[in-house]
Amino acid sequence: MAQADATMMGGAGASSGTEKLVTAEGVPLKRALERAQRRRKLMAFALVVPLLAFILTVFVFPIAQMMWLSVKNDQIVNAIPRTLEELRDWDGRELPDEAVFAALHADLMEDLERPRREQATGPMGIRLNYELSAARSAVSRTARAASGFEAPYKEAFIDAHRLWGDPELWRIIKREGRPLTASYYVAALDRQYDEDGRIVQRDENRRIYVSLFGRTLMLSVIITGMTFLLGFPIAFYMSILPMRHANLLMICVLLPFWTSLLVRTSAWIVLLQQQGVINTGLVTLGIIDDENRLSMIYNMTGTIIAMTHILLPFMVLPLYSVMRTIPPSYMRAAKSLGATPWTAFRRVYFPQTLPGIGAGGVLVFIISIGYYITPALVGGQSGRMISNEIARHIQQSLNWGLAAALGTMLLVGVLALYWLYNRLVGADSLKLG
Amino acid sequence: MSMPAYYTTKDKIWHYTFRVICFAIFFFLLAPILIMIPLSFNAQPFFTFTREMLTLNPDGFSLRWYQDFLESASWRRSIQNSFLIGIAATIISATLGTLAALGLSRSEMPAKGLIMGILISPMIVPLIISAAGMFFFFSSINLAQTYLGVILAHAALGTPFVVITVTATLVGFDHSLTRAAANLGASPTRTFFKITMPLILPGIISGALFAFITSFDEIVVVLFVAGVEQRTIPREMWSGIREDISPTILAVATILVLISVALLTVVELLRRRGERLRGMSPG
Amino acid sequence: DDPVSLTIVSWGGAYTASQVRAYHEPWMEMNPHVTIINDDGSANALASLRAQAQAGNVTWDLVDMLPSDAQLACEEGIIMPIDHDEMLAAAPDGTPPSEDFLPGSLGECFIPQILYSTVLTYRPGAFPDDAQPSSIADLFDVENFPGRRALQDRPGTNLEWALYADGVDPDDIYDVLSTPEGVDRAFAKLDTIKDHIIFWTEGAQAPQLLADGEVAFATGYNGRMFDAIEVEGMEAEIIWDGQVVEWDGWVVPADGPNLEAVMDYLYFATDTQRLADQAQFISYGPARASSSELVGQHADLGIDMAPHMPSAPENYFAPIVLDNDFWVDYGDELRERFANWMLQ
Amino acid sequence: MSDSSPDDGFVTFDRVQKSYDGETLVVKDLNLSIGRGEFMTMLGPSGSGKTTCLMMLAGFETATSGEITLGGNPINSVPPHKRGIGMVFQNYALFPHMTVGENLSFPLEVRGMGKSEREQKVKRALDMVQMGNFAGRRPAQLSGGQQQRIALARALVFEPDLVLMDEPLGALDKNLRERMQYEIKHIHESLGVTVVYVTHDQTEALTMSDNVAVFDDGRIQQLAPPAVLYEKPDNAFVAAFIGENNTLRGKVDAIDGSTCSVRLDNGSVVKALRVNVEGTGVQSTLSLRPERVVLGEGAAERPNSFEAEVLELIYLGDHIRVRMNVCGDDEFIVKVPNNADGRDMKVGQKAPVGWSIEDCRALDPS
Amino acid sequence: MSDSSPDDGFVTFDRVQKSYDGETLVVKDLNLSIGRGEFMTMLGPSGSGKTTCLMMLAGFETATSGEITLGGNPINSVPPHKRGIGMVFQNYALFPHMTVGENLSFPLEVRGMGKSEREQKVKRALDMVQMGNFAGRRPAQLSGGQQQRIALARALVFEPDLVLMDEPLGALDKNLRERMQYEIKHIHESLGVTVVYVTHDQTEALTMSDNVAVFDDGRIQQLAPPAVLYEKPDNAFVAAFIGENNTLRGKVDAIDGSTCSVRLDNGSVVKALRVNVEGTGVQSTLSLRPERVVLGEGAAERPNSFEAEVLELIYLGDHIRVRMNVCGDDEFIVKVPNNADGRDMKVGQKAPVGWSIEDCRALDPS
Ligand SMILES: Nc1ncnc2c1ncn2[C@@H]1O[C@H](COP(=O)(O)OP(=O)(O)OP(=O)(O)O)[C@@H](O)[C@H]1O
Ligand SMILES: Nc1ncnc2c1ncn2[C@@H]1O[C@H](COP(=O)(O)OP(=O)(O)OP(=O)(O)O)[C@@H](O)[C@H]1O
Ligand SMILES: [Mg+2]
Ligand SMILES: [Mg+2]
Repeated sequence: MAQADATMMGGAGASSGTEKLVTAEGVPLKRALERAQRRRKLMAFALVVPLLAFILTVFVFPIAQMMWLSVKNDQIVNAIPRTLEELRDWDGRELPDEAVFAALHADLMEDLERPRREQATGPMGIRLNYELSAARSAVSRTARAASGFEAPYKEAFIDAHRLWGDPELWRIIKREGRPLTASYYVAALDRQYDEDGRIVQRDENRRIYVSLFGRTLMLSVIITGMTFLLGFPIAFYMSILPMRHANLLMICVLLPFWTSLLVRTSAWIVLLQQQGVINTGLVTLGIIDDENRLSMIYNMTGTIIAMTHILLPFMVLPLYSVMRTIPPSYMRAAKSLGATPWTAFRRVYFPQTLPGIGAGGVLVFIISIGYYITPALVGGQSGRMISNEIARHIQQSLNWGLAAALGTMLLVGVLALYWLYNRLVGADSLKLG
Repeated sequence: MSMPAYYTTKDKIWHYTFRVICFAIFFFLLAPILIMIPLSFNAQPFFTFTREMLTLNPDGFSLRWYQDFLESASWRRSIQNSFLIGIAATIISATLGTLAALGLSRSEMPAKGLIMGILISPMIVPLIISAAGMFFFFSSINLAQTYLGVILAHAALGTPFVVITVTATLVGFDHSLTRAAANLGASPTRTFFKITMPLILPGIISGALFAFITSFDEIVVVLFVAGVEQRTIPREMWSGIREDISPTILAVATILVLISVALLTVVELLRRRGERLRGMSPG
Repeated sequence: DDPVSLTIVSWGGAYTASQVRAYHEPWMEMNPHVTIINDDGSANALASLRAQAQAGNVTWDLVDMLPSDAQLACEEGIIMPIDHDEMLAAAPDGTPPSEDFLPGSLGECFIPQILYSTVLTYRPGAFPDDAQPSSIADLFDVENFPGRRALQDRPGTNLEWALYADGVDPDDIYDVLSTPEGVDRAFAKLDTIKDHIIFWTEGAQAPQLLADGEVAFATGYNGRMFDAIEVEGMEAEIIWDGQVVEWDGWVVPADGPNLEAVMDYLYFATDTQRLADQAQFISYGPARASSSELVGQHADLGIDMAPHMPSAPENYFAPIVLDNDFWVDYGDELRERFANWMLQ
Repeated sequence: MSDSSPDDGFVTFDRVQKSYDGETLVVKDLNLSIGRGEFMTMLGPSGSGKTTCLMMLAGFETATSGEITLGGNPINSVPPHKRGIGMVFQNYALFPHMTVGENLSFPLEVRGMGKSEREQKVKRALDMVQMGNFAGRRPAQLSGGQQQRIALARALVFEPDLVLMDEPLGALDKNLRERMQYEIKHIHESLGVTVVYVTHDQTEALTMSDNVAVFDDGRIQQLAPPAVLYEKPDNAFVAAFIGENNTLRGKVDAIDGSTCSVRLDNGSVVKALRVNVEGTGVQSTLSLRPERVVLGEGAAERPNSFEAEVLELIYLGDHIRVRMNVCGDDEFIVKVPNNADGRDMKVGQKAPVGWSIEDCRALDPS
Repeated sequence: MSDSSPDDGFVTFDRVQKSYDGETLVVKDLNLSIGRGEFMTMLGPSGSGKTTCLMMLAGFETATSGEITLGGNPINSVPPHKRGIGMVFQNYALFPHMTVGENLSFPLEVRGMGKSEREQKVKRALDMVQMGNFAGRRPAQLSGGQQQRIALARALVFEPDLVLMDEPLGALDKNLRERMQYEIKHIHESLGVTVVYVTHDQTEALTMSDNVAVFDDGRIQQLAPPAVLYEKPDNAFVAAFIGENNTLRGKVDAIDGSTCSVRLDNGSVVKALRVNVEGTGVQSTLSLRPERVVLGEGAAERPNSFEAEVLELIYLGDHIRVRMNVCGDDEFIVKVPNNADGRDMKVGQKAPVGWSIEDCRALDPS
């Protein structure tokens, strides 16, 4: 019978470390292997493709498209191309000269000829108003009257609206007369452009987003901390119970998870408000008196309590699934080595739950940082979060560019956090019971 | 659990304190649900316990909100919508998610980390951003305010749950079983339907339930993407809360909680069955 | 006629219900081939309209919205300009619509329907019988009228009231508010009650907060307050002093799918009788002068509706008429300032 | 073989019983005394209660009744972390988030030992198991055998008087296992520590122990040094469990002092040592080691001698197992050393077999 | 022992190589031919590539280069489910959601066999492994040994010509394992099927196989029937891996035909069989089975004879392992049968040891 003869081998094996490995036929080993693996790779990939394509089209692409809005800026370019041309050499100090006003008049006149749906001055006015209050009425009023203007146009425009005499408006037109802009991001960071085009802080009483981001971050940290404080003991308790009992308690965790968010939020209103169940109970028991009922809702406390409740399952599930897999022999080993139960817990058990804490913490933090409904209902003034502001800009103030800028910043933050988590712990540890 | 003989008084106190703390937390979890159920029988149109209710006077209780709910066409339609959208979205996400999980759990899957990241992004991206993105996108391709639009949106939101649970199930899946099936002469398709699928079914079902609940309880995307025709239960509750806060939503919620309990029981039974099949003793 | 279905967007709840009973039902009786779908998307109507227009896929036929939103939409060209005299019915006495509709209510693309107001309401039980509040100034007087106040979480109404309570004449309020000093003055006044405020967002929250006893004062829409007090028996009183009045009405999306039917509906639904009918179901005042005399009793309660109208003479003694142009121009800036103030 | 002089009673189990569920006793009336410095092995089939005994001793389970003492003092009311017993767990239970050094340092740290002393002791312990260079590694970076050594070092580093080991070598392959057996035995001898060792591998038990307690069904079936266990099993269970064994069944015909005659089912009569036989007429199991059977020349001279047929020859390297038919038993095994004598046997060949009386033990019937 | 007459080449591996990562070869140039009806065992340490070979044969891995044929036809491009090879997996891989009957019926079903025929074949297969009454049970309700039999039955029920078994007995305890070895061997003989069997237990390999391929480091080190493997190892690895072995190291002094003299490090000269020695002056490893060493009387007469000291006695029931110092080697093991002769040895005692030339093989140095 053939015995493995080790003499003639295509360089495979020990001969030299640096030389490329080849198979007996002389094909490089890597390539031969790749050929054999390609089919399997394709098979695996083919299974993922449908979902990947689906998520990319209905989810990733729309978000990318939305993010595009945060830099898209064609309203002014579309409306007054000639004016912008004339403004090119303007120094930005004195009022522009007559030629610019004449060009603006020509632009407005041309716009008036277009069918109403395609008229570009309306959107331009709205766009300019984001930067300067009353700019919208300056544009719309003038556009309506422009057909009656005679040269010299400068006076006519300034007569029609005082803002045309304000170099600030012209600076804005010049600055925003480009197809892409950073000004939404500037605004989202509570900054603005000054007369020289530098980016400076806004008036103190108009700064909101940075502190709102800060508040959102702080609330998310607190909520994550609370869910951890409440989630850890019960996850631990469930993990030391026999399966049967643990699953019963698991239903207690999942039941609120599966009850409508709106209902839970309303229920918290019933419980927490000044005339609510808890306050009334405390008054009846004589713990507090009627005048000093606790205010636990329509403020930060309310947001924290309701959101902690809502997000607690997201902490408990990964924690529990990690704790279940920690064999009891570690604690026993620690005790047999002389550690008190507390030391054994602190030094041996707790560190091993860190992946679960990481998964739960990241999940809760990410969800809470983008939360919207509950803060809107129970947050009052101090419990609102950045998402409420994004929603308001999309739905009410219609400043979609600013909404997109705020959303992009939030998204980038969340993705960075997730990436970090993935690096440190690994996304595979994300489990749900 | 009996306590060992060496426990000191301090140990015993801690032993009981810990349990008390745990039960307090469980109570915290259940409190809103416990409060909601009696209030749904309130005879008054407010969210407060009336004096009659507190004294257990039968006049304080009524079924009027249940009646309200059952008689209201818009509630009925919203229930139909919720189930229609939820089930359709769940079918899409369960199918695509299971397929993807099968691919992802193969060792030769290229760029696993990146793809996994993309696939579970609907769970990671703040809802408001997803909703806004879909709102703009669906408006531009005539999908806004259509059933298809809402279903696709919810399917996208539900897939991460399916991918995660099925992938986790597959980690414990014994791949020598599929090899054994191939070895015994079964084609890959046959192997999937006769061997793999029955064994990972508990994972698929629990992922699908997560996906279903995600759709069933989703409000933000619905607010942005759905039209009046596609109103779901949460959307109906939302207008209830905006318009006039009536205990009807509590009646609806109570009914839904009962459904949840039923579903959870099903999941638990399935899990036990799955473990029995895999030869572990049911815990 | 081919079956047609109209999607009409409004505010939902009791308000939509009043439109259904006053307009939709009688009109559909006359036009059996038409069905009306009610969408309560008015709160975000402008966003949706813009999105629909940009997508070139307009699915809405008729939208109920506020005049400030209508003005923006009109400038963006996403709703139709209206020739009121051409398109709408004259008054029974032949007065053309442009004269019959109350002064200042018509807009380039806007057909007014009702006049509503934001009013101050209080819980009598919160104060001693001999010291009940009666004016906007009392809202800002925490000394004599302690208790929490529920205000809407936006600058509109709140800033106007702050100046009014600070002694500015209702007619001058917007001039003052156009100046930085005026804005500072308004916020300074608001500062005095800041610690006593609970903000509400959604319309139903205000009466709920009053009913739950959470607050002593609440601002709110007068129709909703009427409903809570008269229909559901909530204990509360309305203060008509300084009521902030505003119109609400129809706009027609440009390129809507069923323009002909919409025009027919509008002609019917905005005539003198129909506007008066709506007041049977909700306590908002009709936008036509000729409708006022026809306002009758509440359809279900049988109480006289006239005294509950914002426009009733005994209520209309110190109105502040909301200036939409002002809010369109300065709204963004003031909202930012207000948000900043709330955060402090 | 045992060269320790046990001062009986360093660890004692006194009528200990244990039930987990209140219905069945997992440990039934256990009495056991382990001397200081002794290497004591608990051997038994799966589920016989070995781990349970160890856990009661370590304090992780409480005895349902009875008393356990350590160094003369009852330990029921001493919590596990104060018992000062080292323990090697079956899966090693090395703390995965600590390095090897930190694992070893842990028991010293919780005893409040100073840093330099700790380092010195850790180093000495690592050297003892020849893992001096591995202090910085994590357990996951070690092979099974290396992990095992670290677990051993950790259990010994705080110098306990008593070390418990629960199937510490169960997961290792044969070569590694043998090397580790040797090392453990070596450490036991050089440190003089008392070891209670659990295994279900009889070779391991025989090789390593001073005394072996054979467990079955929650009871100690026999407690004796290895040689006694093998040579003089008290009952059929021990005989069958320890080593290979031929069993012949029959009825006791006659008893003559310490020997007896047993009539097998096919009528042959075998003379055997009377060990566990109540009287004549009862059923008995005869136990006979394969290597004590003489095959071929010399067989006829033994007190028991029969004609046998070779059924199968199994080559095992150092010896050949011969399956034969003896007295109607088809599974009768004889071990023949693999040297000149054994090499030319054939299947079907007839040959005489024989054995002496003292090698054949008449035991209880089961 | 081998009584099959292999028609060479039912299964062949022709210069097969395999790499998983493109960097290291796990199987290096494998040439192997297995005859029809042969019981062929692959034996080797963990990680030596045994499972990989089996998986390539079954079609679950593709060879990186080289060709595998089955019945003369290359099978590289035949998908696993069309190869018609039965396989018993290490963990059995019984389908947990099917009953035993359904498990057995599965391969027949996918072959489109009719119901009644299926039932009949399943019944016959179950009877063959003596599990006729268990058709309705689920795998989880069976013990390890029973599961093993079902796995075997399932691999055989569709009557493949070739059955692969990957450490099928690895998880069973010793007694069960021995019984199953016997049953598998029995079934192989009665069905005449070709078996490729993987194990890392040398006893198992020696007991069961017609031929054993000893694997190490991705190569076949020796392919031979068991007796040849044990008696005449080709190299030091095989000598060390199969059976227990004493190794003595030294330099070749002189070569005399088929024998040679090796001078050990302590100066002693040993005469040995020349097996794998290139010439005089090179290093060599001498390999000597412990049971071939004669201790005490008779030792002096052997061609190699030395004075030795007893260092340790290890009692192992049927024999005693004596660790001695021989020619400066402290780890020299001699096996003494546990009978009258062996019983009265003492540690420290001196005694002569000796062995014959043909029992001592001079191999390559490693
Ligand atoms: N925590 C427990 N709860 C209930 N029964 C238990 C528990 N631990 C062990 N048992 C039961 O007690 C009996 C003895 O178990 P034990 O672990 O002591 O056996 P063992 O001799 O160590 O076996 P093995 O060799 O398999 O480890 C078994 O029947 C087992 O099922
Ligand atoms: N899927 C795989 N990917 C990468 N390397 C692998 C894979 N499977 C096995 N190997 C490597 O190939 C080598 C041979 O593995 P193989 O499983 O064939 O060994 P084996 O002889 O069966 O060992 P054992 O007795 O432990 O089962 C090992 O070094 C192993 O780490
Ligand atoms: Mg055990
Ligand atoms: Mg293997």
